[in-house]
Amino acid sequence: MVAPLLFFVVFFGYPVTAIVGRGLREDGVWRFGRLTEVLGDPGTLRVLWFTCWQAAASTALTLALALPGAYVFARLRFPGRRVLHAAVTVPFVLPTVVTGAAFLALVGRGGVLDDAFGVRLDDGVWAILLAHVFFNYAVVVRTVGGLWAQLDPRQEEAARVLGAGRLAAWRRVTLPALTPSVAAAALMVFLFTFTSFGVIQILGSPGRATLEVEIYRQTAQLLRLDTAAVLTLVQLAAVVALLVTHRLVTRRRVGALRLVDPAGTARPPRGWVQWTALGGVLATVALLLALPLGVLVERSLAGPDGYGLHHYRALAHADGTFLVAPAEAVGNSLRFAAAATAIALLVGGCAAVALTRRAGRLTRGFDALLMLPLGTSAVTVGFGFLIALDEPPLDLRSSWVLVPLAQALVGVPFVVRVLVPVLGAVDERLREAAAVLGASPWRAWRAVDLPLVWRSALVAAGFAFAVSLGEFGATVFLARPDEPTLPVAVARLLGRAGAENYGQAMALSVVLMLVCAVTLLSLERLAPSRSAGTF
Amino acid sequence: MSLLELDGVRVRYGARAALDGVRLSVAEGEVVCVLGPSGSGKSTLLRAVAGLTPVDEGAVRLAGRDQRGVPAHRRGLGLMFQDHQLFPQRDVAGNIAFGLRMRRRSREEAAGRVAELLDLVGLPGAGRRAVASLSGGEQQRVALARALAPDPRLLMLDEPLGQLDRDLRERLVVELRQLFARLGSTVLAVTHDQGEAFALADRVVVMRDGRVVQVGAPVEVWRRPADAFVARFLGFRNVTPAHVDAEGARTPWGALPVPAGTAPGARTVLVRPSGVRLTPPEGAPLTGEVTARTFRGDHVLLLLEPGGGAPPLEASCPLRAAPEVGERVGVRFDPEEIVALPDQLP
Amino acid sequence: MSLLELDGVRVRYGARAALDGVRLSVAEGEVVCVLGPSGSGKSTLLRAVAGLTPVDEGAVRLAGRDQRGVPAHRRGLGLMFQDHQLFPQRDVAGNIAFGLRMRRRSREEAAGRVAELLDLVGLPGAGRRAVASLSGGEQQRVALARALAPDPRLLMLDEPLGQLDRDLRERLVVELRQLFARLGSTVLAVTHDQGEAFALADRVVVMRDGRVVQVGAPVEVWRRPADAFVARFLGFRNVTPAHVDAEGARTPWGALPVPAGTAPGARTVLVRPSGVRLTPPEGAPLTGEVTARTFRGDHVLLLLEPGGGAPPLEASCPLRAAPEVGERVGVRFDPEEIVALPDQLP
Amino acid sequence: SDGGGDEGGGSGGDEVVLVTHESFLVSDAVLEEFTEETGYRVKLLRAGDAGVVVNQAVLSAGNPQGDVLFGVDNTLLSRALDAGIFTPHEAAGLEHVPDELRLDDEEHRVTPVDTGDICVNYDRAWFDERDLAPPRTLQDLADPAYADLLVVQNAATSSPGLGFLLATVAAFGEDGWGEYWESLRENGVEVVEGWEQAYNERFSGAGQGGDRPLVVSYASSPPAGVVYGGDERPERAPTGVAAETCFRQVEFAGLLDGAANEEGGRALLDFLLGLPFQEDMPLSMFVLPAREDAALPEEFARYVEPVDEVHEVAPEDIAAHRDEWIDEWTDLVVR
Ligand SMILES: Nc1ncnc2c1ncn2[C@@H]1O[C@H](COP(=O)(O)OP(=O)(O)OP(=O)(O)O)[C@@H](O)[C@H]1O
Ligand SMILES: Nc1ncnc2c1ncn2[C@@H]1O[C@H](COP(=O)(O)OP(=O)(O)OP(=O)(O)O)[C@@H](O)[C@H]1O
Ligand SMILES: Cc1ncc(C[n+]2csc(CCO)c2C)c(N)n1
Ligand SMILES: [Mg+2]
Ligand SMILES: [Mg+2]
Repeated sequence: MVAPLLFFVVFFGYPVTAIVGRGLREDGVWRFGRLTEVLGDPGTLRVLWFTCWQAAASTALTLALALPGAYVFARLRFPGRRVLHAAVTVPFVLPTVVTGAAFLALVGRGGVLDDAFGVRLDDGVWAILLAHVFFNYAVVVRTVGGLWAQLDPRQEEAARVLGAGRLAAWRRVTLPALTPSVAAAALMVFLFTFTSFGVIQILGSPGRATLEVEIYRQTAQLLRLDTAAVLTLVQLAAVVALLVTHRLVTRRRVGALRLVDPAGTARPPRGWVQWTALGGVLATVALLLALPLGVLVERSLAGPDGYGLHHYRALAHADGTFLVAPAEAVGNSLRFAAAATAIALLVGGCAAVALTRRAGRLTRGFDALLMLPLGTSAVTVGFGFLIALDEPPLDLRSSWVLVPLAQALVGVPFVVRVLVPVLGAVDERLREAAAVLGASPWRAWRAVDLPLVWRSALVAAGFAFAVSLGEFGATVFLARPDEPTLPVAVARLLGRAGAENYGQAMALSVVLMLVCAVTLLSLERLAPSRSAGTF
Repeated sequence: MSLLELDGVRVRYGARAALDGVRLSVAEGEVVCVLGPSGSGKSTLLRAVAGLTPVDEGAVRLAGRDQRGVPAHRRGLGLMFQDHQLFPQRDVAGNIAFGLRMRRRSREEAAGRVAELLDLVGLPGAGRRAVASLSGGEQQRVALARALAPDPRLLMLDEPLGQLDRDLRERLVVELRQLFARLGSTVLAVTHDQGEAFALADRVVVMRDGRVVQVGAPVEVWRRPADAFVARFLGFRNVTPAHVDAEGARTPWGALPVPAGTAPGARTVLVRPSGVRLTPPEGAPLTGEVTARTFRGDHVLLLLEPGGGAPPLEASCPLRAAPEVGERVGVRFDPEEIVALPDQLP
Repeated sequence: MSLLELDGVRVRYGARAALDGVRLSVAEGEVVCVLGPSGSGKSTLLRAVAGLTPVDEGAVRLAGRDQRGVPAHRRGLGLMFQDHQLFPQRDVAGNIAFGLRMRRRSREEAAGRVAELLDLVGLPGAGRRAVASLSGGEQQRVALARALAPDPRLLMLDEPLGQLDRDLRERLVVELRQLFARLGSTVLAVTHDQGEAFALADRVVVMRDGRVVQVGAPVEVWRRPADAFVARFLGFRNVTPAHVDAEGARTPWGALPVPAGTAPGARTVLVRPSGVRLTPPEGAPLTGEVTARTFRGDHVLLLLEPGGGAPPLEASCPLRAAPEVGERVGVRFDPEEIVALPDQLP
Repeated sequence: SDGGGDEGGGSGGDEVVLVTHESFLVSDAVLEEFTEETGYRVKLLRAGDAGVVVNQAVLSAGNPQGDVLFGVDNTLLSRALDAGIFTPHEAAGLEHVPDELRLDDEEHRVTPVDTGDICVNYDRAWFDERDLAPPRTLQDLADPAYADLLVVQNAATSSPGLGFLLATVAAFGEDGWGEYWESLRENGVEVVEGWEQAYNERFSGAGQGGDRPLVVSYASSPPAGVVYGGDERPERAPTGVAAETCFRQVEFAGLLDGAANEEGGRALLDFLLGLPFQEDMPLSMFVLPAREDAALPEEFARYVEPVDEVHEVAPEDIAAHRDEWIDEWTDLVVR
């Protein structure tokens, strides 16, 4: 617990305190007066209100659309399941600029929907909500599905033979078992949408700002650190309130669950309910996820002389104005993402183990603390790093590790949230069984917990990886040597006029998609074979 | 009319068939026990009837209606799982009341029934306990209560009393028997305890490798096991091939008397342990050395080694009269306890 | 020297004590079976010895060394859980080999041992199967094999054969008995099957409500249960308070003959069912109506209602001679099968 | 390349650290030339857009991340100067820079490096098809003939957006610009968040499916569109610039106060104003060199339409009113 705590304090608590202090302290005196001033501003309240309700609506919509997905991916076996499972995570890593474009092409003016039905969603809030679903579908599918696949299906069967219909059995038996992971997913989706930045900028009319956008504006554009500090505090307070709610929901500790080998729980679909579920989910995925991605692919292939790989070929060589070939960004991205994933897994894994082993008041508070980075503006963290980590021995401002560190801040909560429900569900008696067979606690952990959480750890790793692969907001504030990551390279290309640049940006986005999908797929293949004897 | 009918039911796991053409019918109000070695498909049978395991071939009919495509919760039956599958998130009362709540019984009604059932299974007042804090046997009783609670038209129990001590089990068998009689319940119960099967069942079904090898009233099955397998499964060790003719059955133990009217020919013959009577060794047609003595509570089971290539013989005798290991005893056979097996399903 | 010693061990769950001052010792190489009703603390006893449940009071000593503070994995013992707790993500062989691998046995050695044990438990070739695809009894056998594999200095088994059919159980009991004898294993096994306990154990321990109420050789315990509770627990129904004097024991069933030398006074008297002999009703000192007939495989258990306020009597008689329900029979008692209980721990 | 985790606060030795924004680009050859000439290797630190870079520099005043900052423009200049983050340095070659770009000529804390004009661009083909003359002036944009055609950026978050707002402030005065924007709004102006979206998604001239033929962008956008538009070199660029709608942006560089490698920093500033860099800039960043004597590439000569007159706001006025104007503009146009 010490390591994650240290990590958290040094790389989150300290920088954020520093930047808030910079805004609210003058000559060593705290000016809390600003608090009431800013909070009294109707503009602030409007922003706060919009931020909250769109996040709540996005979360609800995401859960409603993605829980069937979690079910289908966890419990049904159908051709292409693995590939699709990796594919739904792809949106998560795409730069919002790029996906925003794709989304607009579909639901915006002159988009597919407009052409076909005269429906436009770009000026309502619907586009924002749908985009939020698009980005966070995988969060629910993966966190919830990861546990779901391991729940013993016979629990539900027991309910069925007691007269519970499919839905009732699910609601009364499976859902309670899933509650911690559903709550975790909901929490994360809420936090992501609560702090939504890019989506709001692209799809929201400029009148619709979230706190995050406002903090960005106040900090990065206007350098009004006092206002930004107040807003940051408001955001933190909201997140804390949220975490308390989350705690209340999941307080009733669900005891050990009977976890089984996920390989044995998936079955080919049977009966109209399952076929409908599968069809519905495939349709959702196709409409909501595949179509926008398809638009990207289409655009990346549209060259000056018809469709072709023109833009992809152009990516391969540096054209002089770029210091590196955009294709090299793939390597950079992978390296940063791997480092960030390693840090997140290490820190988050330690934290998750500590959290499930000890359940004191202190650790619970710590649990909440770890979630705070998700609810903190990237610009706050970025600027905080800048003014806090500027003295040796911690002058990391120009060091490359700052990028994975910042990305890991977002990855750690993921790892914790994904692992805690599963670790909490591992039956203590399995560890005992290992102990009486002579396994030390560490070996028992390796033998019992690790294989059971392995899948979830992979899920978590996939997320940490995807987060850092696609991270742009925080990365962009951190001064860094000339090693553009994929999203940065995409942004550079988009920042210039010309069909070539645009096409290459799309092609590079597709590359980003593929890198993400391939990595996640190979991560999934890392599942340990049902082991014989050793580990 | 029969409430449950299985017609050539086959369930395959990969290449192996866990149920292989099972034909069976259970009449309304009947209590049928399924017996069979571990892995013979008993649980699979119940699961197939419940609609939890898809049937690859054949039909399951309930009250005459084919159940293909009918989901588990609409079959209106109850199943107590072998490993209980209690809901860990619910307390004891919550588990027991589950089926009632699913049938929209009022909360009060459910509470009353829960209390009643807790009394029945010997756990009065345990309603608020967490299921994880129960002992193994206590969990089993809660699972039993949960299955009993909604009074399903067909109740299926998978080893309902396996983890209980004899005293409690016997008491429960009696009470269940009365309960079923009172309610007219139709019951299909798996058990590995023959005493339980005999005490509870109107009929028993013996399974082997996914097939039904014998069906009949308990006394009948015990009196005339269908074949050597059933006989051995029922615990009889003295089973041997024999040639029956007018003088009796020729076996490795010599010529045995058989009940009058036994058809001649090559047969399998079973000698119940109680049919092996011990005599002083002098002048006995067959003698054997006692090689093992197993204390059986009520009596002692002896293993006799007759020598001369003949297989060992199992004999039961009262505790007081039991010879010691190593003693040599004479053997006389009681024709009443000798059966030539039909070796064919009746 | 005794390998395991428990000295006033107390384990509390909230206000209730699951173990309440348990004193027990198990000698090296001894096989001890723990009997007791459901919830009497048998599993808790094993868990306390294994170091899985903290002991609130008293000491657990292994080979003379107090185990306080010694973690489970350093106690060098084995425990088979009542609900198996197989590792779901390992296959059968992986489960069985686990303890061996923890003891750093080579892969080949482990593989050999796994095959051997799979043969023993009747699952040859099942090594690569997923544990979730096993039947209940198959899982239990894998759990047993897993516990046996590392040959721990003290092996504890919690209902090791409870889900197996009689045939397999009897075979396994014999093989385990031989195995333990060969290896000189020290074993502490929980069972609810008295036959199993009698067949397996050098000594049995009877528990009640967290306390040990009787310890002794199986025959001894069966012959002279310590008190009415033990007698009832062993399945005897004919237990009654009585006054013993020179003429015998005065009981609600009349004066019963008692073995010579029984100390006079207020005592609890047990009449074994086999000591209740049926006679024609004419001229019998006590008659009763047969109210139930339970078929017990080997014999029939009758419930007789003597009437006149006397409690029902249980009688055992051979199948052939059994009267029908409703018949009236006379009763004669066999003094050899009547015991005046010590009513005090020996 | 290895980022090196240990050096902060600029660096001594042979490395000189240039702190700049995400859009900064330079040809490899040019940087190599600098290294050959001076022995210093340039390390680039890029952190977000220009606003972010300046604000970060302000926050780390005295203990800077690098030696030289490039990318502070005239809309942000006063904030940087007020924070005192620069050490004066008079770069060689400054004499070739026109006076109107030399905004800190007394103290030389910053050196003008490039300039670019933020103007309304139009889609030539769109107007040709309709036989409609493209707009020329700001006033034209409020004409109902051009209703629903213009897309602009959010002035609060995008620098071309802010530049265009400043152009209108200059043109209509402090009291008049609000009215003008009201008429724009009535004429159906669309506001989007950033340049990328406005140009790539909404502007019909970018060929990505947009349907608005007028967009706020740069005077250098047409040549960029041609250079990155494929292999053909058309007669005229497919997009044009409304010549009287422009606001002139000037980008400056300065030596950061507290630089670890001050000498290297001075050399780098000189180099930024040197001809090799100045002549490389147009085709890498699509801006105009600050030096009058820098030769323009052929594409610029051919496709950049001369912008004779630009709307200007004094840096002091920008400093004094920027935030206020943005807030007013937001209230007026966005809400
Ligand atoms: N974790 C616990 N919390 C509270 N009570 C418990 C807990 N574990 C066991 N008990 C109680 O302690 C008593 C003894 O339990 P134990 O499991 O030792 O019984 P047992 O003799 O093994 O019974 P069985 O034969 O049914 O398995 C039971 O009444 C049980 O309910
Ligand atoms: N999911 C499965 N996959 C493969 N084989 C299975 C599966 N479930 C059961 N089997 C096999 O089918 C056979 C019958 O299993 P079943 O559970 O019906 O046996 P059972 O008669 O209930 O045995 P027990 O008395 O041990 O519980 C067994 O050999 C078992 O290994
Ligand atoms: C033709 C052309 N137009 C725009 C940009 C770049 N750009 C677009 S917006 C912006 C400021 C940040 O919002 C910059 C620098 C370019 N490089 N080339
Ligand atoms: Mg079974
Ligand atoms: Mg137990």
